[in-house]
Amino acid sequence: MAVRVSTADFDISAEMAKLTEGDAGIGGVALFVGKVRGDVQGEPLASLTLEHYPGMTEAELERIEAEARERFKLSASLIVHRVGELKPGDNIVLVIACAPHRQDAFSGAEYLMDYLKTRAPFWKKEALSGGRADWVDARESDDEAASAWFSKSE
Amino acid sequence: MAVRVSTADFDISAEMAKLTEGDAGIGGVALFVGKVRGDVQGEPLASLTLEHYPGMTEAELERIEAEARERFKLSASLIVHRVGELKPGDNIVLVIACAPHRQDAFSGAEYLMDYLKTRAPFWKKEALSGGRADWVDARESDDEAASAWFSKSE
Amino acid sequence: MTDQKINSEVTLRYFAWLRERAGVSEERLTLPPDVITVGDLLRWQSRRGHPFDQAFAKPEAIRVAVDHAHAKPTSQIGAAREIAFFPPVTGG
Amino acid sequence: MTDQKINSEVTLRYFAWLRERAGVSEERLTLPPDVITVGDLLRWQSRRGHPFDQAFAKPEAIRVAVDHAHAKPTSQIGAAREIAFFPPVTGG
Repeated sequence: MAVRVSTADFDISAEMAKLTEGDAGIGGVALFVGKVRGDVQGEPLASLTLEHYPGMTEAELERIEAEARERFKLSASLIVHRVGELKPGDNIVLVIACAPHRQDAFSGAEYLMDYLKTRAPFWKKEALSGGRADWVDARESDDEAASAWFSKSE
Repeated sequence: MAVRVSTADFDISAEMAKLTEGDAGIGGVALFVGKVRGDVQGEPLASLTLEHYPGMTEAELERIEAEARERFKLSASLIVHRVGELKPGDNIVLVIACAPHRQDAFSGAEYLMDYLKTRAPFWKKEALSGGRADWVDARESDDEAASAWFSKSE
Repeated sequence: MTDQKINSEVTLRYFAWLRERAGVSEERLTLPPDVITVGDLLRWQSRRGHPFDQAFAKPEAIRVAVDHAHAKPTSQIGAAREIAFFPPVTGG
Repeated sequence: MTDQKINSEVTLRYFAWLRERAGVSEERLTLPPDVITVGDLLRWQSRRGHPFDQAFAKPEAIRVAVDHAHAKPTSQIGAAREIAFFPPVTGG
């Protein structure tokens, strides 16, 4: 179980190897990578800057991870989130959820992403190639994805 | 879009890099790795041998991939499945689904796995450390996971 | 001379425990003219004598593919070139 | 002399567009004794004068964390050491 905030990129294969090493009970590993898209509603993106709240970020990610671990009986999990200035195509976030069976691994990874998006204190500012820079609005669909877990029976 | 059957292991980072390279419309990448567990109902596993049906395997995987691509508007996808003799902890299967947004990426990867498990012609034989070797029984829950997609509205 | 359709040669393939029980992985033969559907073919196998009678004793546990695509008991064999028999798949 | 509780010093932090509009990322101060809840604190900010009045003009668009945990308008501030103000989060 680990969370990490970093300006540096991550190596997916290496992170997964570290997480699964020595645990022969793991049958399924679900991973998600969020990436910087090259445009904002058709307008080219120059860069994306991620701000966060040091101290709270780590605390909140650890709470989310502990919930997912408990709910889906995860064998191991990881959240890595980048901050600072990123370019189109760059990786933003990596989550990994390991479990004995695939459904728990998938559900664990989706849960981590849904709650990370609605609770972890990160904020994105988009600089467009035309020169304008705007803070990204929170999407209502993200809140809905997270609150949907309350009504799921699994 | 690609499918591959191979005795060799795969490099997740390299496969993902090849798949996403040059497509700045991709915002989410969901991956799944299936691994060989170290025991069968408490009894240690010596090895797992995967047999398949050359020709039909590739045809069926391509059909499954085309369906997922169409249904979830995937930007790119990959299925790699290993065959031959594997040991506990070895990777068995890799699926990757790339999409503009995370929900389609997750759904695409889950769909690929659900149908791969119920339709792609692979068979597992488990050799236990005690010397017994048995063909793995198909799990009813796999058929249920695949047929559940028929009743989903998304 | 009759007008009865003469089936042409077809390749039969066997996988996993069905291959082990049938004692063969592949064979080429001409099916009898009254074998029209996949269901007919499964019945024919179960009456074919040792070791096929035992391998095909429980046809509900056997899946069939015609020319690399999953088929049902009601599927027509038609001009199939390759028909495969195997247990439910267990990959992934 | 009264028995009224005297709030101790607290660190206030601001993030994203709230930081830009407030013109400050961090400050240390003692809150007035009648600021008991997070809701009280948001009201106090909106009456604090330029530039806070404008930054806090729409309190429903602002989220608050008390000592690194999300808080509601009804949450008590108590002996909090650090309170943060920010827009809804957009990570991931």
